[in-house]
Amino acid sequence: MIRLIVRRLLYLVIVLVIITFLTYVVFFAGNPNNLAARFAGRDAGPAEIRDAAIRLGLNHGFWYQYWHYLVGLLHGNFGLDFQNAVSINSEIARAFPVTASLVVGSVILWLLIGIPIGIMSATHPRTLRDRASTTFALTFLSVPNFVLGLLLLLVFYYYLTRAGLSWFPAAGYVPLTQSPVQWLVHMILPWISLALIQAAIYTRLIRGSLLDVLGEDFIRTARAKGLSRRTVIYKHGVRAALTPVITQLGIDIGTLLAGAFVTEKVFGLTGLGQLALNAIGNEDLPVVAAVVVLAASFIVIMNTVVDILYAVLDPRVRLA
Amino acid sequence: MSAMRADELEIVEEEDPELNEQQFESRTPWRLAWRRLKKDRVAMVSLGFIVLLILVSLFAPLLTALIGHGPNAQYTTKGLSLSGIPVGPGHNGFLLGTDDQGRDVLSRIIYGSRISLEVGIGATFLALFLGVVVGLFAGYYGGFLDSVLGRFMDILLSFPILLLAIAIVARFGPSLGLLIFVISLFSWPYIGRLVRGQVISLREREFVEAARALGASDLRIMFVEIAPNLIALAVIYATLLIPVNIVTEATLSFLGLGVQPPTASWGNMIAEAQTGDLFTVAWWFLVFPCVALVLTTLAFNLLGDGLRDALDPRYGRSHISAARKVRRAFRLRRTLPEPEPVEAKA
Amino acid sequence: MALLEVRDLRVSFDTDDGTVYAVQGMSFSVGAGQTLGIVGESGSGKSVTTQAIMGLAPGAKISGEAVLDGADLISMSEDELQRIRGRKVSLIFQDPLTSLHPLYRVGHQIAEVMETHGKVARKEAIRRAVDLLGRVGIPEPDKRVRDYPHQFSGGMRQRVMIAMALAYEPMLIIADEPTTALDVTVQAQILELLGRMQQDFGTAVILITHDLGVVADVADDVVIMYGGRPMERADVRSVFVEPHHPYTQGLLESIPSYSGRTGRLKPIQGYPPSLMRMIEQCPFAPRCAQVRDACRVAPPPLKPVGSSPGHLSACVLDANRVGLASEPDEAGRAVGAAEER
Amino acid sequence: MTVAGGGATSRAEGTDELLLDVDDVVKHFPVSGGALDRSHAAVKAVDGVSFSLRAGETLGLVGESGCGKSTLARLVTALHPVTSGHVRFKGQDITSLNRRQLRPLRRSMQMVFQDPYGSLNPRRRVGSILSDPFSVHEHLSRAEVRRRVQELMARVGLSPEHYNRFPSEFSGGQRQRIGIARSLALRPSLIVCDEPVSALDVSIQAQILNLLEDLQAEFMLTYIFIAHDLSVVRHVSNRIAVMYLGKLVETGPTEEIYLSSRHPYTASLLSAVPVADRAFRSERRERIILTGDVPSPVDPPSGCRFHPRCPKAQALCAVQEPVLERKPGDFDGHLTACHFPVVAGEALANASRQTTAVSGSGPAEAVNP
Repeated sequence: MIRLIVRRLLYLVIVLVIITFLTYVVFFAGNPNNLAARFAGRDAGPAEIRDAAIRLGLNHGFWYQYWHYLVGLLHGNFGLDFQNAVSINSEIARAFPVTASLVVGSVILWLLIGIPIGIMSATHPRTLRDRASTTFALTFLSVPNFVLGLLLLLVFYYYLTRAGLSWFPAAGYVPLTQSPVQWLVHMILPWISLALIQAAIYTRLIRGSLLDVLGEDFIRTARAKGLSRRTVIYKHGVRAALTPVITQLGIDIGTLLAGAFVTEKVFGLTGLGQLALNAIGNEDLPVVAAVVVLAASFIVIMNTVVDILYAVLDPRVRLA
Repeated sequence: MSAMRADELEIVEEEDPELNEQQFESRTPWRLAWRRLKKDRVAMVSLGFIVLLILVSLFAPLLTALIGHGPNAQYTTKGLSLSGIPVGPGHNGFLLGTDDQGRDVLSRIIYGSRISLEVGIGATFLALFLGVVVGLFAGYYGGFLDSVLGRFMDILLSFPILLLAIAIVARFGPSLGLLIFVISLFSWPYIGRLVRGQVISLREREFVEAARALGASDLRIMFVEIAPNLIALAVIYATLLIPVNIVTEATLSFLGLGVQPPTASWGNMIAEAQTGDLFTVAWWFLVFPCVALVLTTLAFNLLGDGLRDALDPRYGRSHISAARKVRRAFRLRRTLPEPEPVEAKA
Repeated sequence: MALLEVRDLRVSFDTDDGTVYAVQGMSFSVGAGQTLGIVGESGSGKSVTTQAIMGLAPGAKISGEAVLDGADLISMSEDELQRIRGRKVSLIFQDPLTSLHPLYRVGHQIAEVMETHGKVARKEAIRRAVDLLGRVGIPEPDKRVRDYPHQFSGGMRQRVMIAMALAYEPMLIIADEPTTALDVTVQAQILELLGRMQQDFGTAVILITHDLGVVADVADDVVIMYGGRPMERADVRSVFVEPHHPYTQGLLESIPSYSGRTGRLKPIQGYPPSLMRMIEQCPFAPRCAQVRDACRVAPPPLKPVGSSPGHLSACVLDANRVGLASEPDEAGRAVGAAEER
Repeated sequence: MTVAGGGATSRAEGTDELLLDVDDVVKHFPVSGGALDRSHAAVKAVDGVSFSLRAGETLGLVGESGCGKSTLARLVTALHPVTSGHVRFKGQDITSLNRRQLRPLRRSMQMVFQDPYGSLNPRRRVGSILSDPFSVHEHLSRAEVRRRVQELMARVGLSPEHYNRFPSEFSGGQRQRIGIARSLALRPSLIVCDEPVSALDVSIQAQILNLLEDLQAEFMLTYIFIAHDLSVVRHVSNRIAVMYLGKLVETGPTEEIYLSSRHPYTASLLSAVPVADRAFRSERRERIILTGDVPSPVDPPSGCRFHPRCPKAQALCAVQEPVLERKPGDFDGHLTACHFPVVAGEALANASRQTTAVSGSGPAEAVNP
């Protein structure tokens, strides 16, 4: 187990080096002087541009900047924002809770929708219920995230508000610590728009996995032992069918924590995704790099968590 | 001796008259799949829709000429009301209404389909090509090459894909070519991993060993023996990857990083509709591009689902049939295989 | 008085490609404490027969009757069958690795049977599981009860399956190719164990196998199946010493004899029939060297033959003719072939 | 070797020409767990096996799963490289050849595989599969290839018109005929049959065995016949080699092995086979039931590898590995690797009862059926 974690950490370091390197290459591929010129302002002369370049650290070569950045990372410091010269750590600290709220809420929601429908569909294959759940799944699987978000806004915000029912706000985020109720009200539409699509994926995943498991010999054994249908399906079937679900969940949480770009943009949530999008628009290299590093870490860390969970759940892995 | 032979031959010939007469010409794997697919009404409707969509995008100039409205022409008098509100569906000859600049939504959707299909299909084919080649080599040769390629794919998959795509497009400026490149760059490892897994299991099959025993070269084994067995998988996943890539293109365009206005793409049409609150009164120029996008992805997904069932029931199992269970029940595993050396390595 | 009496069992499956007529008019009986061997090649319907009776063949259309201990299993509801399975009838399957749940300890899997049927407390059930594991010859049962199936070898896993089958001391164990996936030396261990447990517990056994040798070793009575139908039924000695049905004879002749070289083997020509259509004749007729016109009219019913009581054969041939006439009836074949054109 | 027709007479007893000489071959498969894990464990699949084969004879290779017989087959046909040792085919050492050098040899060495479903590519037509040998080795016109393929199909009892069918359209027995046709195409002198009938039903099995027998007579083939079914092996072989955990424990002429086996493993293996016609004969043999399972080939027992399960094991067996040698009183060519070989009339079943305490890995039962 410890060896696994060590190996994963090593892997994380490699991934981070590659990713930050690529990010730097992408942003340095142009002429860094343009960057300095932009930050110096519209009417800046050569001296001011040079000043800006020094201030941004752009006068140093690529390797120097990259090395400097890596050293900063080792100290847990993402450096300063080009744009506003504020600490990126504090920007991230502001943005992360927004993204986390979005992800945690929608994960719970999509599991609550996806798992029961998936199980129902797998245990009643080729029935009306199965067809209905397949239709549900394939429909939402085909709806792009931003389309669903916009349609939700159109119906639940604009049309309801025009009808005099201003139940849902258009956009924005209210911290949980400030007002739990407002937090909830602001998060409901984003959660639904993210969760419906994910639930569709999970319905398919669980259905497929459970159908496979229900065809296994050990299910026949469980039935031959005279166990009830409920015990056979839930205790023997679902337990064994969870493995692919856990893998997918790990990947999804990791990826979403890195920023649910579309959902954040549609609902005006100032999470990590928005932070990154703005930074990309401004060619704010350190911020982009910071979000990229965070994102990759989330993904690798979630993969590690999944591996550990596997070992906990499956004796064949644990005792191998 | 010769009598014995003739006798055996005769028996074999008359062994199953049904097999000889009816089933013979229709039992090639592809014909079987097509026959199963034809029975799947949903998949056939989806296929029809996709064919129609391809025709529409091919003949887009002809169609818009017939409609009489170009995709980028702004009909400021005919297409907008006096207060600047877009014209609704069916008014003034605009079948699906106009957008905030007085452009024909239908014409723009027709032209948008070109972008979606170009990017969706283009990126998918590029990804398929990369994925199959890398997966084939990694899976077949194994060992060091596999470790390197496998790791590479793993690392690509642990990238925050959308974020990097966004960064690259933002840095180099959006263009259709870059879009296709970036989208395929991040989607090929999925296919690569899938193909690799499949190749690893195929590599251990006895028919590959038989080819090797005949002295066939590696390339011959890879492309004559193994590759034909990957086609079904590739077709299924291509069909399922196309809608994903179409959505990625639309998403990038929606974020302003894909196809740039005034060129119409469903993504940037939706983005334009979303800016400003005009769509709350003129819903059509938001909703129709959304509908086009959803119908297209839905059609590909439904077709992919149907193909999966038709081509290789093992992948889909969405219609787990009693036939398969019976076959399982009938099948005897009487052989006692020795542990495979590769399993021992794992 | 038979423990299980199966009469005219028919099982079919509707599939995408058509209907599979898996079993057609199967009849047999098992006496208490007896061992019945059901022998057949792949696709003969031997496994489907017992799985259908026990309600374990999903999607099967079943008719006929199977009276166990006075109650007909075919007409039972799923709930009633559930109370029979594992309590009165246990099943053992071919591959013990895939037949055991990979994520639960073997002790738990054995105890589950007792908890379900006997409302036995967990602790007591585990204690009994340890006891059972010891009786089926697993060393250090008190430790191994906490192990998972993958920690056992193939033979040991099959012992676990047997322990599980015995957990509620059933009247009947259905063993479906229990040794097919095992090595010869391990097969011998398992067959011996099964026999010993049968004596200890007084359980009847239905042994399904393709291996005539296994049947000859352990069965009291034998049913030979072909194309979904019973071809011959008799006590084990009669089947091997005076086989009546041409299929049984052909089967015995096609085995390379242990007793030394007998020269060239005499295979049954041709291939087994497709079950995708109803077979309206003797299913063996197309391959039979002694085929008659009568064989193609309707499937012949089982009727008494030979010297020993209870020896039944589903063949139109006369009892005293068969066994002597191994030369093919050329005329009969020619007629049959002509009819088929 | 000109004897035609069926029956026992067609089985060649071999000539004096030494076709194959296997000299102390070893095959270890490394066991490792990923890139960072460098453990040194290995599956000792074949661990020092020597035998030779004369042209025209049939060597039966017997053993339980995991004993290394299939691996040995792949070493002999150069499908796997050996870890050490030599395989000489027609006097040429094939273990040192590279793939290109091996290619001409492939014509005269072929294999028939076990699984009639796995050994034919499901996505290719039978005609195409059977034309492989010609397209790899010979440059023939299309029509000529087709003619030869159809000739082959007819020879193995398939209808040549089925040239364009896919493997899925054939039954298991027919597929095995296709596999045999493929191995026969280039007129090899050696065919290694790896469990060719164990996936088939009994009645089909006999058809295939007869076909193999006819082909041997017609094309002067030499067979290595691998099987776990001892009756089948006895029927086809002139000589038998018994393997246990990567080693040969006994080898000799077929009847010698079956009637007076000297190694306790061979004896128990033979006694464990349930045989239909034996059960109803007067002379019932005692049955020896071995204890425990075959140990892991990763970490085989010391000394004689059979000693933990052997009813005759003594202290020496755990320490010293026995040599494969001719035991006193045996015919030439009957070799046994055992310190305490079985003598005629010895009751092993009783011995096993006494040694229960020694082996201690489960109950030892001896039954007289």
